Amino acid sequence: MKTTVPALAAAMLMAASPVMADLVVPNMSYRTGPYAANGIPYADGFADYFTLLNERDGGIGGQLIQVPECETAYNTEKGVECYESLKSQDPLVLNPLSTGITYQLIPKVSVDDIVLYTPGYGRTSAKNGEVFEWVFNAPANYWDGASVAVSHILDQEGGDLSGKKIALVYHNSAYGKEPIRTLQGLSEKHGFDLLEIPVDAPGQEQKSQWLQIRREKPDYVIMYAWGVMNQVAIQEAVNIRFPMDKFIGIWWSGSENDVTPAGAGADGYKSLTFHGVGQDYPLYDDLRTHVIDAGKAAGAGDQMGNVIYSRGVYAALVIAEAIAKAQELAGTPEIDGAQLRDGFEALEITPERMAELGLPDFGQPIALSCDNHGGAGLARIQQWDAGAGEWSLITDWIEPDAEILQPLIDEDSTAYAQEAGIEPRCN
Amino acid sequence: MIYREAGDFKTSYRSDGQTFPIRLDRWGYYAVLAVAFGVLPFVIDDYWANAVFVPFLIYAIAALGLNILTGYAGQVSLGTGGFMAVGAYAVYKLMTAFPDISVMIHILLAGGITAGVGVLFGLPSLRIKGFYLAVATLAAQFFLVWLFNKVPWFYNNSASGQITAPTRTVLDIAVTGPTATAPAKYLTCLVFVVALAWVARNLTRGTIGRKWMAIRDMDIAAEIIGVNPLAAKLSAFAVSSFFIGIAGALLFAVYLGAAEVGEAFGINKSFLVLFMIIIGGLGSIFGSFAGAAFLVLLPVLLKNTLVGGFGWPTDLAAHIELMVVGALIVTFLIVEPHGLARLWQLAKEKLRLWPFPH
Amino acid sequence: MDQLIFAGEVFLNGLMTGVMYALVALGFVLIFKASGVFNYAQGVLALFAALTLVGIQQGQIPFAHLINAAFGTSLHHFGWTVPAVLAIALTAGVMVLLAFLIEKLVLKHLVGQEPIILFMATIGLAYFLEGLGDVMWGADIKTLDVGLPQGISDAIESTTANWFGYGFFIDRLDIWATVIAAALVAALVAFSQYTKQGRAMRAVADDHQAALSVGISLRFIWVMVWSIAGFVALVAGIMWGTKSGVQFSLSLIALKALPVLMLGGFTSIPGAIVGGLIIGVGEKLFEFLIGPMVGGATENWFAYVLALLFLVFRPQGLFGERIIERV
Amino acid sequence: MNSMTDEYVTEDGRRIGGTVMDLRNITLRFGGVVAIKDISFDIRQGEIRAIIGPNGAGKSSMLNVISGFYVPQEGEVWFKGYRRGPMKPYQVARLGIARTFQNIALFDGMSVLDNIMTGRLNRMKSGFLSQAMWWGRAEREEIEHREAVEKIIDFLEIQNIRKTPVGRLPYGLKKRVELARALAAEPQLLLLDEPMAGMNVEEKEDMSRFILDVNDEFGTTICLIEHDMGVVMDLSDRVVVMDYGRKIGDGTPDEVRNNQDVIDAYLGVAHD
Repeated sequence: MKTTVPALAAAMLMAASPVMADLVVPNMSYRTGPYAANGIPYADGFADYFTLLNERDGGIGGQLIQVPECETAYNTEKGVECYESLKSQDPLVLNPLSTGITYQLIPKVSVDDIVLYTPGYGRTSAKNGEVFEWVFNAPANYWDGASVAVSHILDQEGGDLSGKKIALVYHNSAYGKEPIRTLQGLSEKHGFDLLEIPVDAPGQEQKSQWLQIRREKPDYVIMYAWGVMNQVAIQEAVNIRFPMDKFIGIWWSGSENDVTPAGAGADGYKSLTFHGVGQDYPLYDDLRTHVIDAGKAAGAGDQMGNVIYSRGVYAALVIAEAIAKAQELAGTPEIDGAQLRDGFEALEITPERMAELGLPDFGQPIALSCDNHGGAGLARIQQWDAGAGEWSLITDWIEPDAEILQPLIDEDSTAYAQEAGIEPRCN
Repeated sequence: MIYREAGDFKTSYRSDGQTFPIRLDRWGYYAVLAVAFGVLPFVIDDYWANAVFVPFLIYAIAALGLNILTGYAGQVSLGTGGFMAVGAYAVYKLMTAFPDISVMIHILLAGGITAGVGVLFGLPSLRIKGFYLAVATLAAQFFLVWLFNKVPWFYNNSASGQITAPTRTVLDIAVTGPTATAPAKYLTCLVFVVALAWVARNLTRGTIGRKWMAIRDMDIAAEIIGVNPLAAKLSAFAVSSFFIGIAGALLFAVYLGAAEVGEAFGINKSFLVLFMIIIGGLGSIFGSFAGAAFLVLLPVLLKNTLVGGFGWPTDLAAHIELMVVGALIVTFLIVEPHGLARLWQLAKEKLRLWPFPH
Repeated sequence: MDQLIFAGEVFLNGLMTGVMYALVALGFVLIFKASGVFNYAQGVLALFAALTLVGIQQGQIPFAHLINAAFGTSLHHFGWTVPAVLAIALTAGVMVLLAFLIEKLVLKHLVGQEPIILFMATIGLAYFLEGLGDVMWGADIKTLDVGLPQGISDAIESTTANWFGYGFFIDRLDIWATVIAAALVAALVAFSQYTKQGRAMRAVADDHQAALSVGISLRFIWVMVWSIAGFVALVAGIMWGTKSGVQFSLSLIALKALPVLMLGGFTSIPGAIVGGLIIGVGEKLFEFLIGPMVGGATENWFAYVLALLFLVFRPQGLFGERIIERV
Repeated sequence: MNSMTDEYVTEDGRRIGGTVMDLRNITLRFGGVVAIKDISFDIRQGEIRAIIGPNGAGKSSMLNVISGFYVPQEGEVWFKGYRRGPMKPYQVARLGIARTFQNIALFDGMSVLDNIMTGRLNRMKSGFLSQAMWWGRAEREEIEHREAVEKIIDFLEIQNIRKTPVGRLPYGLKKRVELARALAAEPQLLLLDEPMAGMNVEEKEDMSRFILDVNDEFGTTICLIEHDMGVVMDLSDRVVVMDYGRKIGDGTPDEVRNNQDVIDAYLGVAHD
């Protein structure tokens, strides 16, 4: 133990350095490890948007936004280290892009007064703001996704799914298991058979699963995958000639990375999304001018317009709007975590506001409240065009089935409230 | 000149057999304990506790456990992650099923349950040796992770399979859950570390330890002089798994607070703990601590140097960290296969003779 | 009846998967036979080879990220692309260089150490190479295309449809992998039987001391064997990389090869192949027959448990020699 | 000589008792190879019994049968008046049989002291908890046995190396440590597998003296295998001669020395 003393001293020196008055919105990223391919564009988009605000607008409400980056490698222990080292910089909000790290941080942020914003991932029942005071998962969550996918299938089948078979191919982890209960509920309601097919991480080898799909001939496949599992699944689906337009991925299974390795075969593959696609938005021109061309991009600058990059931008945008709202409510630009929580709870992003921000028709209207931390949960379907190499939106916003979801959310959040001894608020 | 044995005569076999035969070592040990219990809890902050000390202490327990099995009894195991998962899930089930019983007892029981599982997976060691056994222990690793992921009973039917540690107190101070303070977590782990290190030391210096080492050094000869290989190997698996189970329980309940089996207890955990004992020193209690400290601190140091100091991108730092860890392992194996513990010992021997080296 | 036909399809696909496993296991066996090193880094070698291949093909500048970070430049590509064949040849060259460096920097210094120490050294090597691969070529996912076909084989589907009324699915990539693996094994056998270097390699595998005493350079043999293993890793990397893209997870295929080795024995090339096939078929059939009863996703552990049970009853593996203990 | 149970006193005043170990019609095969064929002989209390024979005669296999490492396909092993069933080697050790090895089988990672202490493992009775706490019995026992071991260390004159790891010792000393480990078990029957192999004359003399002293002072029954005829004839009370897995002679050194079969075997007369 004696040898460690000088090393400790050195580390202490390093860890204690950053102190600042700016608003701190850390970027908990993973540019390494098994999910780096998806982590890189997200982190780039997230950081680039704040860089744009700083460069173009001088920050938010005159306050520059600091975006210290911390590498989690999608690893919960590194996540803890990041959390602790970021905590000393007084962050307002965290967005760890990992369901595992989210679960770990949920109890902690409520003690440390930090907002946890987990758009499209994390703990679904955190939508219930009465129990999860500090967690926001607007505009959509995993269960919304499953429900929207089924709604889309209903739409395709003319509103009747009785006797149909839908397979769920899922990453055999906390994340992948999320939609099971929703789908079970929906299967009862609409009378379709649900076939659950787990794939163990990393998902390099899925022959068994796809042979099973080939044998059992489900009418639709819904997929909750991440990392290499996405590419392999899409490739295997192409291999067995599963009709691509009946193969629907959650939004984490719908980036360019996932479909390009399968080449032309992936044409027609569908996935959910809760934001627009492509670069055809005024905001991207600003990003190019003020960030990429100015040499201030977080990454190599080659990820722009990519689905996951856009999602990073969108997450940053929602946070920025909430910060602005919080500043307005607090009457000061220098807000703290609690004030940001209030900002989130009063957050309203209208279509007009999105257009104003340079992203017309990019996202759904968001209106949050004390008890609703999850928004409306709308999503759209995007489809891959392998020839053009781009995604296109093929539906309008689809609503999830609140009748199925709300009881599940209440049940899960109540269970958590009991386990953790939380008194419901908002009354 | 002060550090030597001269004038420190042993007048009984009892004093000859003590843990720190040299007086200065003894003092050093008491000083470390005094600082650990008397000073650190009052100065430690969240970052130091959660990023450095708590993981260090927990990994030290795991490394002690694996060192008993691999370093003392010579059975290489790559199932550490799986056994830690047993400890974690056992403590979770106990904590939620019997909330009125002290969490300290739960943690000990979790170790006991893991010991049982360890014995079960240790049975093949009678027939399978060397790295065949190492690979065979991977069966435990993968099977256990699958099991905890698959059977909802283990995670109380939660929607996602995540387990979250509820708040539990010892003497009215929260030691698990979000309200546990840094000193409370640190002290909880410290108590376990000190107690278990003491047990490890006692076991390895006595009859059981000699049986383990005899099996390690030459199993056939050991059997012929009267060591029952089954009992020796299984006792090593049991004790080792007990330690590792406690480490897993602490890792989940005190350190992480929430865990998902595939991610928190994957095969990387097995390798990490194995690296700790290689770098620290096989068959050495001190080595287990040194290795754990080294591999917990190294990434923190590298990150703070490369990212904080040089302003390099975080991903580059992470890649370089991999290279450095890999290179260090190879270097250690080449230069000093007995690890930091031997380097420390050599340094002490030099010091003992200083300033007259011959 | 249907179940039986399905099982037939699963069996065939298991065989094909088994070939892919055997391909990785082969690299392990080669190195173990010649140098007694259980090379855990074999999987990472495959990743490294595939990364290098894609990097060369696409004209990436190695270490661009590091250089950019250190000197504030913004390099990434040379701006040319290299044809697949040439890129494969260049990558093979890199693998030889790597073999040379590994011998020089690592193995040479570990001669005479216990096998378990050597094993652990290769785990260290695996970490190092993983980091090196990422630093050299970046951690983003890369598409590997050297012109191998993929997708269902129509010929087999229509033939089996005629026979059984159910068309079997066989991936063309798997057929190619089988052909290439067979060619690779044939080439290796020919090399070890008919060339001077090959005979020297076998001599070393049989008896280190004796081989040394007749003037065979151990170091040369080691470099050669690691080069060959690097080449085998390249082939495995191409196959697996074509399937799933080149990325970090590729290195995890080593974990699939370990039970194959336990089953087949560490020293037997036929063992690696037969072991690969048994594991491939076994895990697929188990997932097909038992998987639905226990909730599926059994493939990660099944191979290990199978190998473990097998070893308990036959500790020397499938083709290993019986161990007689003496004092 | 003919009566199994007659006690007698040797010329140098040692008391030789009844039969301790009785081997009856032992046959041992490895696959198709017959290592030992139908051999019977006995070992008596307090005597030094030698097994000699040319290379490959099956001496080591015989010793391994006695120590329980090999289980013969045919024949009976009687120890202290009871027939010994098939046993694990460690169970045999607990009956009071200790041995040394032809190729030294010490525990290289442990110190000389710890190696010798392993010889007393079977006499230590403290429970697991007591050891884990190092409390009560465990500590008392450790000290008691340490005292016993120190006596052996004194006896074999290896005091100055007791804390040295055995891996660092020269060959002759390792042999001595191995003997110490076997003696530490206070065996009723001590098996020595070529105790003097590879030693120079001086070391052999030392070792011979230790063997005689062990037999004399502790009254330990010794069965040894040795190549060096001269040494064997000087040391032992009775000698079994083996060749090609068969017993070709059995008796006092003088009897054996004059046995024609033995002379042929050692002079290398061709077998038919």
